[in-house]
Amino acid sequence: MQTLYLTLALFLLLNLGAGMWRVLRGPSAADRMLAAQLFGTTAVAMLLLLAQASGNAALRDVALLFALLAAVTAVAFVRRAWPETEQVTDDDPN
Amino acid sequence: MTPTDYLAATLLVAGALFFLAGTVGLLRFPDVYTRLHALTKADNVGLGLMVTGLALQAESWAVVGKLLLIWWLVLLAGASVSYLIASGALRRGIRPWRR
Amino acid sequence: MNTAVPYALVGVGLFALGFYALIVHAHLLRKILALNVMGSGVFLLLVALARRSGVALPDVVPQAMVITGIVVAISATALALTLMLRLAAASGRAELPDGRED
Amino acid sequence: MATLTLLQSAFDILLGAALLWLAWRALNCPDLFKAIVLFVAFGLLMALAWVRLEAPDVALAEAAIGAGLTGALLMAALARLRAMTPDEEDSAKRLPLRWLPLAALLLVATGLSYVVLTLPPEAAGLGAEVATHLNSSGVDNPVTAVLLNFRGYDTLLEMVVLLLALLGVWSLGGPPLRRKAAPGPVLDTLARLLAPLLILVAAYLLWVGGHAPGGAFQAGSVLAAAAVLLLLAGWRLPVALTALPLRLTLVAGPGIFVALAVGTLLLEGQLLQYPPAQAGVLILLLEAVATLSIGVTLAALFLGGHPQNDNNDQNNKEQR
Repeated sequence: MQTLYLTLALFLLLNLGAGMWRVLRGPSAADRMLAAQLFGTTAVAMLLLLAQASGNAALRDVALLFALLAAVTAVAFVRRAWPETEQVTDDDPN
Repeated sequence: MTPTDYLAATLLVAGALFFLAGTVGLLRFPDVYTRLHALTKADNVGLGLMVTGLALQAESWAVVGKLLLIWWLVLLAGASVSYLIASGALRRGIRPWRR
Repeated sequence: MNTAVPYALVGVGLFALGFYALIVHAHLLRKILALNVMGSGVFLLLVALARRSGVALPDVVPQAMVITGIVVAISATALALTLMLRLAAASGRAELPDGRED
Repeated sequence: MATLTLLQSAFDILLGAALLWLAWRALNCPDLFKAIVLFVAFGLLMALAWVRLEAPDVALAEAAIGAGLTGALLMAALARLRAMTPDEEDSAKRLPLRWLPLAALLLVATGLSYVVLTLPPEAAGLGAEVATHLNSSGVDNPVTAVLLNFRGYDTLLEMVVLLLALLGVWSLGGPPLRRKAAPGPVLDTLARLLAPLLILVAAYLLWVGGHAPGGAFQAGSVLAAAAVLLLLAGWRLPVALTALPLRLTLVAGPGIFVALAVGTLLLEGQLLQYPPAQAGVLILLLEAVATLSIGVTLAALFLGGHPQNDNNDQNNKEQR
């Protein structure tokens, strides 16, 4: 089971790395914020896996904090930093 | 490995696959609304499956409770934030994608 | 070679990256981010070096210092951001005068 | 076992590379908002690094501050900056001798790395000392013991630093940015649900800090996050509380620390040397008051200007 936990944690870290591309690419500020939100959820899952793998219960508290605070940055973005006029046109060639 | 272990392992792997689906959606979907849809749904289900798998292995009910609380919090934050982002994007005139 | 050494090297790398950005970027918000990255590098180095022996009794004094440091870093960041905003309000630019344009 | 070690090394190396890459991009991409988002992600990964270094206390502090407060602080500052200077993009002026600092820093990094790699494998730390005296400290968590007992003066001065930073912000800051837009039902509900939970978790961290990872700093940061969330959702302190009660809360932390320091100096003959029998109770009391002060100070730092300027003309909430 140890191996599985760590493999999955590694897999999620790779996942997170792939999500980084969206932060860099955008195109809109909302996209970047969204990807950061993904990081929070993924980090929670990773911490829970690591907690089970290492038997260190305190890591669940770290995951709890992530889950609680994930919203704060996003709310700060929506309420403060999001410009009223988004200059970027959201056209993705994909 | 007991049957419970196998079940837990299956749930964990399934959860990880949902995370993968969420990331693929984030990278490949055409606009902010579809990406929101991919991320919030897939990741929250993925985390739910992982939490269930880990809860099967948990050493006490307190741990199960904490795991469920964490999942509930992520659901709450994810749902609220995706609503806020989507309505904000609409208000700013980002048009939803049409084929 | 154990877990701690790679993180200590990452700490060194972060410090250097932050320092470089602190020098070359003119925008003050970027400088504040750079200072924070430098700080994170130092914190990482401190804790990783204290842990490198990997014995049963890790040294917790650096950990305690780093916790203090994290809280001090955010309060310093808040003060620096306010100074930046004040400067921007006074001069219209969030950059330090560099003497070349006068 | 070999697979496990390999997996762990792979995780560490990937995490380290991601940290360096995120820092590089955050510091060098032209768009400031992108830089902030990348920096928030960087803080998130830093918390994972602390976990891997088996420093869960630090991971908790980083999770509360790096993942929550720093991002909110930077976003609010960027918004105010944009309101003042429309062309906020970082022009990244070409320095004539750009390669010179690069070369110098490469040299420094190489030298430091060499030192790190050639250090003797055994760290000459204070781990054993802490373990020996842990029994007489009044708590079971060594990090809390160091922060509030063995090196309590660090924490005392740290509280003073927080207060000084806030005084600086208050004396500099103009009136804070005010959003007239109503928070809307979703944000309002979220804040109403999350804020009590955050306060509850802060209390839990404060209590758990005595015997497991947690403590006043982490609890204070979570408390501040609760306040920041409420501020973002449009709540404001009632005017009656912004004058004396707020100031008293702000100085309560450093105040009780100084009182205890003087008291122990007079009674025990040494600064912050608690009598072992009462140490546990004293530390808990100290931590509780410090948590409150840290939380309120950090929240006030987020708000920027003095709250009295902000709501001279308002009641409990922003106009809806």
